[in-house]
Amino acid sequence: MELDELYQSMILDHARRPRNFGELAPPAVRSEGYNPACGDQITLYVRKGQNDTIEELRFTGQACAICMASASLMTVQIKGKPVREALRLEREFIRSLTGPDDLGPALGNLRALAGVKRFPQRLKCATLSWHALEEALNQPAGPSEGGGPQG
Amino acid sequence: MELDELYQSMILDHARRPRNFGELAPPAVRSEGYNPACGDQITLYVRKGQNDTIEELRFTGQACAICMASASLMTVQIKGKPVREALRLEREFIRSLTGPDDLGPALGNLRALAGVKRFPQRLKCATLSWHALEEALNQPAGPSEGGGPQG
Amino acid sequence: MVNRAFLSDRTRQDFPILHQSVNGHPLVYLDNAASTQRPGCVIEEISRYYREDHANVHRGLHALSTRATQLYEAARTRVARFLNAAQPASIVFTRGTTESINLVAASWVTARLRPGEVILTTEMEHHANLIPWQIAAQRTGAQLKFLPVTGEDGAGVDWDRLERLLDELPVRFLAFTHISNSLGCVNPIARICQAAKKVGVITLVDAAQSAGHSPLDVQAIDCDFLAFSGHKCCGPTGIGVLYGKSHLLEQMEPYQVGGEMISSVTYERAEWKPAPHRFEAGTPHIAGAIGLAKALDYLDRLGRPAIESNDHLLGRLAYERLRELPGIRILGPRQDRAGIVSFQLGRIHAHDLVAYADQFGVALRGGHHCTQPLMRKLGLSASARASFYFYNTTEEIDRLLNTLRSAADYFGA
Amino acid sequence: MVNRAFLSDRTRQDFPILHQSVNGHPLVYLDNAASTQRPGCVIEEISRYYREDHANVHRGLHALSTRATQLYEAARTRVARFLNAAQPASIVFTRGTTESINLVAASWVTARLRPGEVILTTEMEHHANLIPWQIAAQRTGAQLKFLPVTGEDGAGVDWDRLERLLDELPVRFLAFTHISNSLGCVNPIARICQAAKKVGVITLVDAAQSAGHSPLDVQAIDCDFLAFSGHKCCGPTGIGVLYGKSHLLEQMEPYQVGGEMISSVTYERAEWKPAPHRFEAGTPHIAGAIGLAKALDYLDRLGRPAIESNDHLLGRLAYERLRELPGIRILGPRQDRAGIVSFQLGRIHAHDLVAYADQFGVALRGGHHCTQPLMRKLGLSASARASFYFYNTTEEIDRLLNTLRSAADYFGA
Ligand SMILES: Cc1ncc(COP(=O)(O)O)c(C=O)c1O
Ligand SMILES: Cc1ncc(COP(=O)(O)O)c(C=O)c1O
Repeated sequence: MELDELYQSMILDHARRPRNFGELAPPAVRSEGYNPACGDQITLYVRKGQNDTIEELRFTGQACAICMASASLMTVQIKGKPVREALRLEREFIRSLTGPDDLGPALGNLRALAGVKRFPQRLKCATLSWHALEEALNQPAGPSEGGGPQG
Repeated sequence: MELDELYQSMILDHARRPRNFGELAPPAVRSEGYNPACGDQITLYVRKGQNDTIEELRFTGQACAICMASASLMTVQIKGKPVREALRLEREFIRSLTGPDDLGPALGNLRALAGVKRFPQRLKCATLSWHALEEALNQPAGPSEGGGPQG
Repeated sequence: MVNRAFLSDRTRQDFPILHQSVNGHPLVYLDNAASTQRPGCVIEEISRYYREDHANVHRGLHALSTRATQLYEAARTRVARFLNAAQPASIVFTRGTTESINLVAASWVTARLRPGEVILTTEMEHHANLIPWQIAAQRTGAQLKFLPVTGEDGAGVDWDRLERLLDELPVRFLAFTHISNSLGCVNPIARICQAAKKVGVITLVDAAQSAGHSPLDVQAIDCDFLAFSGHKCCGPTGIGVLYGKSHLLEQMEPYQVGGEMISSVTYERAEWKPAPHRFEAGTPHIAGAIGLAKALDYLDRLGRPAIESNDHLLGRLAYERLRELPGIRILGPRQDRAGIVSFQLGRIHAHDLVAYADQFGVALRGGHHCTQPLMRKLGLSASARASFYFYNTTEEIDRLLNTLRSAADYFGA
Repeated sequence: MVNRAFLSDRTRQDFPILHQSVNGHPLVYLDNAASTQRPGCVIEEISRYYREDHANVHRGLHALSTRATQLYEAARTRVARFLNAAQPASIVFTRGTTESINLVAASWVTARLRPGEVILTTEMEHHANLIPWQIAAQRTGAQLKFLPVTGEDGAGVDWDRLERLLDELPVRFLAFTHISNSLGCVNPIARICQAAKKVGVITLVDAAQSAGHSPLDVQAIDCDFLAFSGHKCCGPTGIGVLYGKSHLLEQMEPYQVGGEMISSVTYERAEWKPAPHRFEAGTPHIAGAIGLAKALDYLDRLGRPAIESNDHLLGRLAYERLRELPGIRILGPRQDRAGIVSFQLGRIHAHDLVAYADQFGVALRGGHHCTQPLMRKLGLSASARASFYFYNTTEEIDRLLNTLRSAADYFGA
């Protein structure tokens, strides 16, 4: 069934048991992804480490399986990676979902989302967490909790 | 030809040589009839006499043949008649043009406008001068010219 | 219920679109609250008009223009009869419910309300009957107040509170929906309008979900304004109606300006025609009005009382069957519901459910149904919705149920 | 001219409505400036859409809704291509030219102009491109100024005066028509927009009479806004277009509010989607947009350069033939005219002439053509108008001339 392409077992698994689900306290940066048309809502928490890596990454939210799985897969895929690498992955991911090419091996498990190509109305669901990531990475770090110098 | 019903020879004659064409000086009352949709424009001048008769009645204007002829025929028909009689004629005329009945003998030469019944888009042309008449008859007399007491 | 003849027996063959396969399954169209389908006679009338009679209206003296004008004005008279309006001049053609409400918001409410006065509405309104009042309130300094939706699952508004509210607040204007497009509840419009009228409050009824579903008699209801959309009652897209009491329409300034709505124009200023033409600037959607008239003929041949009970029967049946599903949460009241059923199935997001159902030919809607604040209040970001019209069958409810059961398995809800 | 193949040879059979008798004579439809007719393929596409694909757009995830949305957005892309707009997001669907202009008047001009600033337009504008600016001027305290129409019979505007006027007056906004619907003159839009742009003046082109008649390239013209109506270029009624430069549309507040145009809503306030959806509140005229796209396909298959020269040829031929009639007064320029010829024949009132012509199957328009102030300026209360499209033939011009000759006899002009 065509639907199984969209909802590959890995998608259903990540949607049911999202990885890295939860909040992070400041100074982690927080950003929101919201698709009002369908009600998908994701909150992303990102803490950068040394050398501009993504040290820690979590999310919460209420969203459809595609959106949840995409967020979950994203966190797994980019945790610990350099920011530059994460942004490169984002571009690659969005480009392959919207363009003629297949999702290449560089995308790893994200390839489970390939079925979205045949369901263009779900594109926004698949990319919501990535847009939130980009926004988070463009923010300055939030104030650190508990006594760090305010500046 | 159906058109000849609309443009009976009497209509064409009155349109080409309108009777009672011209202005009247105050204290004659003046009223305007204007149909912006087609540009028909009539100015009516009415002077009442004793016993509430329509002593004198003239008109000027630029309008289609139906409108001109209707105004011309109207002036001929009601000049010298009591106001009450003129208003009765107006009601009768409009009622027969818009209702199921034929135009009766009481309408005299106005019956030349019977063809309008088959051209409902021309109804406004045929009735414009009558609406102006009603308005004129409802107005108080204008100030008399040249030294009459101003009231 | 078993022996009852549903209207679908008589009507289904009139709707060409219903007889198709979607993803290999016969289409089950349950998205009627978003837009209904059209019978062949409406589609054919639009074609016929373009093939035989089209010309611009009002301005012409030639045969086609006369015919087009007569058909267009006859459509207005037809709508007046459909609503039992006292006169055709009370009927303004618009693009749809949204434009009708925007027109009233601009030409009546914004022009008349003063700071501190109240626009009253409910918590269940469609965005079309909410945002125009937000803007009107901002522009005038009036306050926008809400009759709350009660009950955990949104049973409806407690209308018994209306009279007290009308006494307590400086309400000038009351706008509310007849049938809620997300809760499926039916509001007692005549009673509401009566209460408002007693204290001189002007009323607007959003009849988007009820025109073509229930009998509507604007004189009996005694509303001041009423709005609906053609595409939600078997008519063409791009055409809708604003009914307004004539004495109100006559007092209102035009909404859009241009040709067809003026009586005279100089380079400096313009004067308006009387209503309804004052509110119809520019070339109107002639084919839309004519197609709508045909749709109303079709509906009235079926009979709106019959359509209403058929709707309610299907709505009730769907409600009771859905209740059997484990983990389901159904919005709206249990009693007195129209043919609209919104629900949340376990933890399955509405989007997934709708995408799943579509693979089996079942067309549902998923989302906030243009009632975002209500969904938020009910703790939902989205819900799924099945909405029925007279051409739907009980077999289609079976198909819906089977599909939802297998979705629950699939997504492991 | 004799050997030239007119487009009517290839197109006339595509238009079902043209093949009928009116009052016992074959129809000669010369009222194209009021509304054109539609080819069968457009009528069929509307039917096909309703029979196969209709559902509400944007909000749905099921197959019909996806198809309807794709067709609707493809229509937007089609219009963008028709105008050579840089992106589809510059295309807003409206009811027609009138609504497009009202939208700009409300959301750009009224929102931005200050007292004393100038809205500049011409004396030849259609009411749709005049009254909205009168109202905007009243609301903002701006002044409305006019480029005069020159010549006894209204030859056109002397555009050489534009640059000086732009220098002298605090002009913010310039609105003008591409082709005059009563004079038939063609304004040099690219030159005008360039002059305006040089001094930072925002421009709106009323392309109601030119879309579908002439090539239009909004990037080459470099106008800020451009408006046209579907029904005047082979499309359905109730659909029109506003083109706007994206950076302007993005700055503008919405015109109507409701569903489909919001990004998020609470009970208190709403946020808007980006353009163009911000300007399309409520369910749009889906079938209208799809039908319009089909019409544009049809026109571009014929080729707009070919349509334009065909128009001009017919217009010129009609002009020269009409000049032979004793007592005729023809409005507009002798050179560079589109396929629109307005005239006054002796002392025959336009109404009588049009009614007479109709008896012989010839459809003309008579009246002020929604340009009352211009008619007044030219000393006319009305005029008759023959307007051509590519399906008209030279034989029809013969029929027109014969009819006018016999009318002159009949009314003894
Ligand atoms: C030049 C011009 N502008 C505007 C309009 C108004 O177009 P619509 O009535 O389709 O809104 C017309 C047509 O009547 C026109 O000829
Ligand atoms: C209750 C209600 N009001 C208003 C609307 C808006 O109608 P339209 O989109 O046709 O303008 C809808 C439909 O979406 C509705 O359900």
